Amino acid sequence: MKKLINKPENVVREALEAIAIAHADLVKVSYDPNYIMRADGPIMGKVGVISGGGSGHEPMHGGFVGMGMLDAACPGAVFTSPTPDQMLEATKAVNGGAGVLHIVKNYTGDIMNFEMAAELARAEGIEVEAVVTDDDVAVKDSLYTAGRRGVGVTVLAEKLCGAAAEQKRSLKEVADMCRKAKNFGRSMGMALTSCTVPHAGKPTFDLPEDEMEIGIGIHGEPGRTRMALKSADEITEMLMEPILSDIPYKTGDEVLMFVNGLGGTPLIELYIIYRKAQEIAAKHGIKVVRSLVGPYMTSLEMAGTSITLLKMDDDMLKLWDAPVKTPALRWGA
Amino acid sequence: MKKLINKPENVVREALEAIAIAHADLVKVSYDPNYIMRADGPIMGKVGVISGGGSGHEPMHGGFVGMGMLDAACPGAVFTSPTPDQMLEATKAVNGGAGVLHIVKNYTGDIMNFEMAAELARAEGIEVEAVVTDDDVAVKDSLYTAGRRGVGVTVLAEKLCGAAAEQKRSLKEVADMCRKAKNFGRSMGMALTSCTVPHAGKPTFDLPEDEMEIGIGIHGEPGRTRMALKSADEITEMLMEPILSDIPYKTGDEVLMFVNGLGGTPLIELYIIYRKAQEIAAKHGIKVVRSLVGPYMTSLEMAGTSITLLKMDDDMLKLWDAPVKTPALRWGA
Amino acid sequence: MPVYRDDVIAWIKSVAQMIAENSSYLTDLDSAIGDADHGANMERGFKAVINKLPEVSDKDIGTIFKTVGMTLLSTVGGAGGPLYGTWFLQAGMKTAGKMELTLTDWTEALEASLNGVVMRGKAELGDKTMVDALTPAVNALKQAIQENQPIHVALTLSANSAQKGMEATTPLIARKGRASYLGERSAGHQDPGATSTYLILKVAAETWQKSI
Amino acid sequence: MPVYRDDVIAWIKSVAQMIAENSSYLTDLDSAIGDADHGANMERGFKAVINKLPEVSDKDIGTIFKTVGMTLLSTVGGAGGPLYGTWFLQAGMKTAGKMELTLTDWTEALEASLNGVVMRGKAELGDKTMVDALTPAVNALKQAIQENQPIHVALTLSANSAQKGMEATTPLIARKGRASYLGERSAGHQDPGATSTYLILKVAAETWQKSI
Ligand SMILES: Nc1ncnc2c1ncn2[C@@H]1O[C@H](COP(=O)(O)OP(=O)(O)O)[C@@H](O)[C@H]1O
Ligand SMILES: Nc1ncnc2c1ncn2[C@@H]1O[C@H](COP(=O)(O)OP(=O)(O)O)[C@@H](O)[C@H]1O
Ligand SMILES: [Mg+2]
Ligand SMILES: [Mg+2]
Ligand SMILES: [Mg+2]
Ligand SMILES: [Mg+2]
Repeated sequence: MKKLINKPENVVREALEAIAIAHADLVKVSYDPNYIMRADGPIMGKVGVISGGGSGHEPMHGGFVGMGMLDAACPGAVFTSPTPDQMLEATKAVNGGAGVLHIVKNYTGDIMNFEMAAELARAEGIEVEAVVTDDDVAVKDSLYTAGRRGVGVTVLAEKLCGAAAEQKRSLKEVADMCRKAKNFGRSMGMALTSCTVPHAGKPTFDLPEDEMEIGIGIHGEPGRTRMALKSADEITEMLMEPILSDIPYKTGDEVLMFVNGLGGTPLIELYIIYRKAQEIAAKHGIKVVRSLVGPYMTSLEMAGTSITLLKMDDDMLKLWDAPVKTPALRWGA
Repeated sequence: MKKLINKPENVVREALEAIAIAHADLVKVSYDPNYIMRADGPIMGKVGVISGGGSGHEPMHGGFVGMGMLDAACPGAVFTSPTPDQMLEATKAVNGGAGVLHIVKNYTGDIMNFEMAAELARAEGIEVEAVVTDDDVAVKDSLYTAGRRGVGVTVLAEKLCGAAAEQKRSLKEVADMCRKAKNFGRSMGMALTSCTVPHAGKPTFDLPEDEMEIGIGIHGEPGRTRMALKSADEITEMLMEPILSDIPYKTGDEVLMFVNGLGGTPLIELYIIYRKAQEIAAKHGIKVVRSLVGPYMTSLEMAGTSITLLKMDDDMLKLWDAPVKTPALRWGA
Repeated sequence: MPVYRDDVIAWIKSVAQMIAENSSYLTDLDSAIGDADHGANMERGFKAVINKLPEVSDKDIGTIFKTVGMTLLSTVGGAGGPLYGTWFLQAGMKTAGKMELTLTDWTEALEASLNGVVMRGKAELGDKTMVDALTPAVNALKQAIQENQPIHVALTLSANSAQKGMEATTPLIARKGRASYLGERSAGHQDPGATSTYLILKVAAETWQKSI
Repeated sequence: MPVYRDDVIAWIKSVAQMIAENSSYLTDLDSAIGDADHGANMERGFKAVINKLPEVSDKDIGTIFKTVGMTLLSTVGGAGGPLYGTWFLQAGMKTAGKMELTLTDWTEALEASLNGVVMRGKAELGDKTMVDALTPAVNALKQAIQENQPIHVALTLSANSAQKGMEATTPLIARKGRASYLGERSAGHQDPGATSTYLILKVAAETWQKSI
């Protein structure tokens, strides 16, 4: 295992200590239980927006804490959902009296831990709504399974909800925006290589030099299918087809296109993917009106990419363009 | 070779086409010769600031084009300095009548190609100054060699000079700011893995599973020494020691600390490096007053990191904090 | 003879050791159909439990179980955290105030655990989860009571049933948890959570076998 | 017999082919002490030259050389681009208007190339660069003129000297170019630029051998 770490068990703690110093102008960090919250929080009268999940996906979620996006983020151990006490304390810390939205990615662990935290927070008199993102079309959806994984839409939902909360919209309205993002967004990813969980010390899976995994999850969960390596254009088609053939896209739609890097893939390759994805969207009469290209939701050092499309309306466009001031996403401020 | 590309010879062109669409609000792209320039350029009466270099280091330099930073960037083939016609055309395109600064990294190829472009631009009546960054302390400096490589300081110099130019400082003043950054900044890097140049098709070097390369260059040029893999804290010490023992740092100094990712290293690991680097600086009585942590100057998919310290004064601090609006670095706008 | 408080404490300590010894094994199982963290998660949790245990070792079994549950809840994370947390919290509620456990007490406690786990995770038998090991273990205890088996026999039967349930997860297609994302590709791998559940019950049988 | 314009064109075409065939070899040499692009750079450049060549194949040798130089300059990049660009631009200046080259013409042209390369790159003999192959090649031509050798012998002597110069770069510690960053670790590897220079001169000897 080749990693720039000290001990596996100290990875999250040490990174948090660094974030506290490197981004002291934007965020503050609480330990035991661990959470990152915006430096100027809580904001009275504003809905608090929090998220959380396993570490190893940086900058998600801690890098999205700040004005116009998240009020707090709860980092779990690497690839392990955080514990209810983290979300409970973060919820209390960001509560400005207008309620708190939990943006939860659809993983059994995240759901259960957030659920318990929400129950406890409500018992303490804080209004909490939770919205679960589940945009990964690689996973067959079914009432009888855990459903689809929450991936790229989560980042976009955090931006939109953060902006909506900044406008002092009500908890229901901010939660509605999250549901809209959830309903209007779809994603799919692929990997060229595995990642290595520090504690595990070896790659989560083996992928031969000439093969790739289509439909990979962001924790190295195997995907839909393994096949011979193809060109960037062919891979982009394999990701875009299931996204576009899923509801809700149709000719004339305006979308935000998010080409995400999984950690080990150079930015220049993400642009090559973006180029083809944009071309395919255009061929379907879908207009890309906003773009995000980069490693925003990673899987440690995994090489690969994911594409997310989010159908936008005027309100969402305005919220997307609204000022944001976080370590990883920043404009207009 | 596992890459998300089509043909090696199309990598740069396809990425440029994507950048033109994804960041159309910030930049425009010219082809044959290739350069990326800010969407609203040229700015009359403002010194133009341009840079360039081989591709494969994204977001450097194209990601730094925009208000408050570069007026144009010239991307060469992967790891290959661009050609004089690119810099000549870019220089002419950004010229607002106040002259143009070329920020050149100290590599023989970059120097010679920029030199020829400057000669040609001057022949066309444009005032051009060139400043060469050479901050890599891993390389022994000598009058009889090519000197030190230009690395991390380049990114910081581009920000400072871009802000200085935005204030309508003269060409000499903007060039002086670049020289200041060059004189006040030092860097060193290390790699855990090699990168693979698309055209070469195989890793530039082999690094056994339990070894690392200290003092690596950003093109996979071998470094100072190869040794057994160590902990993040030990590695940070090995990078900080040569930086700090080089001029110009002393107790009481205020510095900008830039922990850069080489492409394949997860952000969470960069924070672990930052944490220790910050601690070491503090132990030497050096105060970190600004921080930049992330993959800003990469070497394709190479895993590794580099640390840059830049001694700051009040003017530099104000220029650093000034608004910047580029694809990869953005605040205050 | 009943299970005394000290036996309960001995069991928890042995579980912590057993989990630590099998950490890589559990993580390997989780690599195949999950995210390679089940071993590390459980190890972290039971290490915290061991640190916490001295504070409550003079309390009743219910308090001890609740403390274990709260500790797991705030240190394990993932799916395992809330599920094993609920397991011990529910067992703690059933055994509140008790200083020793009869076979019936233990059976009722474990049944409460099972119900809690099912309520929290909504998994059904055959979904390829820890429920597939815990359910037969509880059923075996109940049957042992009906058959008037002595407690040491009942515990062994329960562990054996958990083992069979665990082994039976291998061919299943997961319908809950992270492995469900794999669809048909989840078949052919033993479930990590069912495995940790079996280890916990196996240690109960072994530890209490000696003392009772 | 002199070297005619068509011989010059044939040489350039053979160089393009030779470079393409040795692209991986040159890149491998550059991997060891550089950045693994010398082969791809030179191949891209000479491919562009081949595309450009028809436009000037009815012009004088000076124009042809200058066109090759300008094309290399705007397509090769890196250190190789300005150096080989300068090489051919300087040769083009020396041969302006000529439709054929005597041994003296060629010697003067190559000397101008060498001077241009040295002026541009500031490398000295022994710095482990293409200068180490080009210098002895020029010297061999000059000596051949003094010794009144026929042109085909002179060309062979020149190529042989370039080869020896190239081989002699192996033990050297680089003082110029990217390899210089390696310090002592650059010793033990043959310089890629000296190698491409040798290949270019070897092709000249071989191509012109046949025609003259
Ligand atoms: N809904 C559920 N109900 C019961 N058990 C579950 C459920 N989902 C997952 N599990 C169990 O949890 C185990 C995985 O635990 P762990 O790896 O710690 O969490 P995560 O899946 O979040 O990484 C699975 O092997 C399975 O036995
Ligand atoms: N200053 C110099 N003078 C002469 N030749 C040089 C000089 N610097 C480098 N070279 C030659 O250029 C070669 C490398 O070319 P290339 O790989 O194309 O460029 P780069 O080093 O920019 O990647 C070296 O092997 C060397 O022969
Ligand atoms: Mg997990
Ligand atoms: Mg190069
Ligand atoms: Mg797991
Ligand atoms: Mg090279």
